[in-house]
Amino acid sequence: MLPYLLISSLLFSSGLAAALLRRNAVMVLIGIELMLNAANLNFIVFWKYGPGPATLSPILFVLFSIAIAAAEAGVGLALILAIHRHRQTTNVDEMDSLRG
Amino acid sequence: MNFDLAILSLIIAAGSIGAILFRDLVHSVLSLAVTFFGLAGVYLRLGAEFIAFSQVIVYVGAVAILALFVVILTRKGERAAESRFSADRLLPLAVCSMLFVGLAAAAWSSSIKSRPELASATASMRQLGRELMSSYVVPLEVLGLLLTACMIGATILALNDDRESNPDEDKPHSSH
Amino acid sequence: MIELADQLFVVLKREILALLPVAIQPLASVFLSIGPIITVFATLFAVTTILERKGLGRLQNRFGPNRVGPFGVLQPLADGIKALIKEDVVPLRTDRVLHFIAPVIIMAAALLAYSVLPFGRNMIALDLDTGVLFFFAVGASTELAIFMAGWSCRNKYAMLGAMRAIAQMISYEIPLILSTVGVLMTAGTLSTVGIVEAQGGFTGLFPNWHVFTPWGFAGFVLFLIAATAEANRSPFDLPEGESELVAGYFTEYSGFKFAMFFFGEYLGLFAAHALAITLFLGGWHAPVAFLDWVPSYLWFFVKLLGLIVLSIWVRGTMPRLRSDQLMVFAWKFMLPMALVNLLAAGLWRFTGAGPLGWLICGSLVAIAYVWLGSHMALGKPMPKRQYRFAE
Amino acid sequence: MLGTGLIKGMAETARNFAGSFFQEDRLTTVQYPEERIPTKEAARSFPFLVFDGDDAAKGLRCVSCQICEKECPPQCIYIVKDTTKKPDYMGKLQFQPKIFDIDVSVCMSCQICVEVCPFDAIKMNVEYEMSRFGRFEDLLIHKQQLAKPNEYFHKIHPTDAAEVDARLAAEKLKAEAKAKADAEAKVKAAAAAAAAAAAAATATPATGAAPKPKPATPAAPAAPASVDQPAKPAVTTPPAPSTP
Repeated sequence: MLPYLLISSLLFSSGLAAALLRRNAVMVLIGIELMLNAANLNFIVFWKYGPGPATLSPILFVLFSIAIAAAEAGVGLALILAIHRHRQTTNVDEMDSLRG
Repeated sequence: MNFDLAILSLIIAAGSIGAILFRDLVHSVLSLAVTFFGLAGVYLRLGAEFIAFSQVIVYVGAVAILALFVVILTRKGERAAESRFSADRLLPLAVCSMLFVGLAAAAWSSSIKSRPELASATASMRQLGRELMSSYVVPLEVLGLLLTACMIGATILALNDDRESNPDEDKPHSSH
Repeated sequence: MIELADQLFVVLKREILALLPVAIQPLASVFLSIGPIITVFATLFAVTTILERKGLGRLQNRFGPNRVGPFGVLQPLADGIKALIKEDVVPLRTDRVLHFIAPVIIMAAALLAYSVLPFGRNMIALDLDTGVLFFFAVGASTELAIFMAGWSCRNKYAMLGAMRAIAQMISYEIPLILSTVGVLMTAGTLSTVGIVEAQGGFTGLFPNWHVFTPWGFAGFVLFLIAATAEANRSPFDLPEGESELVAGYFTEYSGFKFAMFFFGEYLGLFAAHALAITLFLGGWHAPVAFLDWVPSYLWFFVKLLGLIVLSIWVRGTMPRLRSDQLMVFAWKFMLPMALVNLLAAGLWRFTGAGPLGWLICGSLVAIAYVWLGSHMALGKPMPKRQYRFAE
Repeated sequence: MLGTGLIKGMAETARNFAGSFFQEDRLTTVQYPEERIPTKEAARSFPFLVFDGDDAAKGLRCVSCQICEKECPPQCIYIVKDTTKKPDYMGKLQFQPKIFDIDVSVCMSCQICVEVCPFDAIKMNVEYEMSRFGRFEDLLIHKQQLAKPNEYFHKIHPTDAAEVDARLAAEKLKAEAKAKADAEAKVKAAAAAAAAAAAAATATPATGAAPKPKPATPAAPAAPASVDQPAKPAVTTPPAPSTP
């Protein structure tokens, strides 16, 4: 199961890197998606190699996680669109004012 | 390590690193879609078919496409405005590399890595459905509610309301 | 003898595999499944192009192609040779990788969808537990390819075509999937083979196909409409509306890449039709009991040809929808209709297939149809148009 | 109700489909190389040069006046005058074209050359299959290819050709009458000097412009009544070609 864990740690680190390095809000959101995916992968891996494969909770947890990630992406991207309409920017460094 | 898993790992690694490094946001998002495909492959390999196909439908079919739409709608002609590396990027990069090294070391040194794969662990659709409709029926309903709320919220957020936007700013763009 | 005729290709594959060494048998099995699928559907594509062109001609009181070969039957061959020997023009500022990869992905996705379709008894390349889901997952990845095709060539028409295509495909994917859920609920499985087997047998004269139930019929019609929209086919072909967008997302493609788009589009259409047959029209089952001896794959292809003819007929009849009509139709008619249909399918489970079920489910579907049909904004006069330009 | 329009439309196209196999008149397509729509009499495509008699070199009506060359809007006509005069169709000595080329790729079928020609020498053809294999030389049509007999003109534009023939015959008669009058006047001039002066005053302008162009009025005042009659489409008997 080591390769799977390595993959998921790579995914998590690169997601964090995307969130920290890139200045574009879309990329930040995408970094968060990558981190979520890393967590999902871990769930499945530990289900497959875990003590009790009969229980399906990990699978269902991942299912819910995917659904919530989709919802989050939808709202997040809509927010980015709205901010872009008001501030003409998607750069997270420039979104520094509370007044819209 | 098996051959197919090696290929999948390569795809995922290339995709996720590409997502960070590509200057063009569209390339970044497409590279991310490649990562999602690779992950679906890994899920398939782990015997979670349902998750694998949901992953493709949701992430590739919806999230990546949505991100592409937003990238295209918010870009204003400029391309590759971001510089790839600069001094203030070094710290986050170092942090992320250290995180990866740390996580990998933890996985390497832990005892669970030698645990055998359980061949019996497969999620049949019938079992999944039964679980969803019995033990997890409340989370499922809540999730449905959440998705509906999100859909409405996203629609309202993205809806172009002319009353709210500045009329002076809007005038040159629209003619009635 | 009948048994052998029915299982001819299955037996043939088994015999060929037995001749090969054990080491390469899995690989050979894959190729023995893929090869016939590609061959048969490429042939079907050729047959469909000539059928479509001649059929459309007759629908519009024209002759259609009648020059190449007797009655023009060799026209697809000429088209293919033309596409092969044409110059492959790549615009200067294209994103070359994406431009090259887009038609490949479209073809690959369209072909992948065939792996879960049962063409006959025991004739399926990959019997997945989640076959229907696999089909939709593969369909979702074509959107990405369409985006690549539209975006990579730096052409505004291609970009607009791609945006339209993706918006349309995402909108129609929801009713497409929802209209199948009723079938999945009734059959209790996501496996395509299981769904086909659930439709075996006869009730009186009628076979136990899902299309012969009120919710099944409505679902079938919804599925066909949504599949037509997914395949960007007339009357939903405005992503490639030549009067406004040149050719949509494949404006900048020529030669064989263009042919691949064309081929991929038709393959996608056949796959969607094949899934409609699997879900609603009883798959490879015979429609009448006394014709049970006809090989199962023949029934499948007869039904497939029937649906292809229907799509040609619709294409020859309907004008292209406007962009807002398309969206209104998807969100204000198809989606609620699919949800009501789902409810009807759920009720059918409790009422059974008796007169009561027919009354309740049928009236539910019919009332929803009439109400939604009359309240949809399609018939109302359009408000004054407001134009927004790209910022 | 939603969907009725679709069903109506599909019934209509189904009727078309079935009807196209049984009712021949539904299929309006003309299968071109095998079938052709007969050209209308007023059709025009590309100019040609009319000649009288059997010999294209001798009977060409064109006198190389180069009016058409000057008037042609896209300037697709190229004419080189011959250096020596030869007798034309009326028997008069005229310059004939040594080279008369028209470029198909430039010609726009405007018919202005036909309208300005005072000799009815250039007319519009109805031939429309003019594709050639060469891109440059083959599209330049030379005098030999352009020359078509008067009978051909009669075949493609019967009304027009009859009218032109009537006019030309009338002019010829008039010219002969004038010539006769001239001869008589010469005889008379030898007899009486006073009368000769008066006769010469009327004869000189007539000899100066014997084939006077009158495209609008076909009939000459001195012509006999039988020739004066405007030609009908049915009357296609060409007058005897007037060889010089």
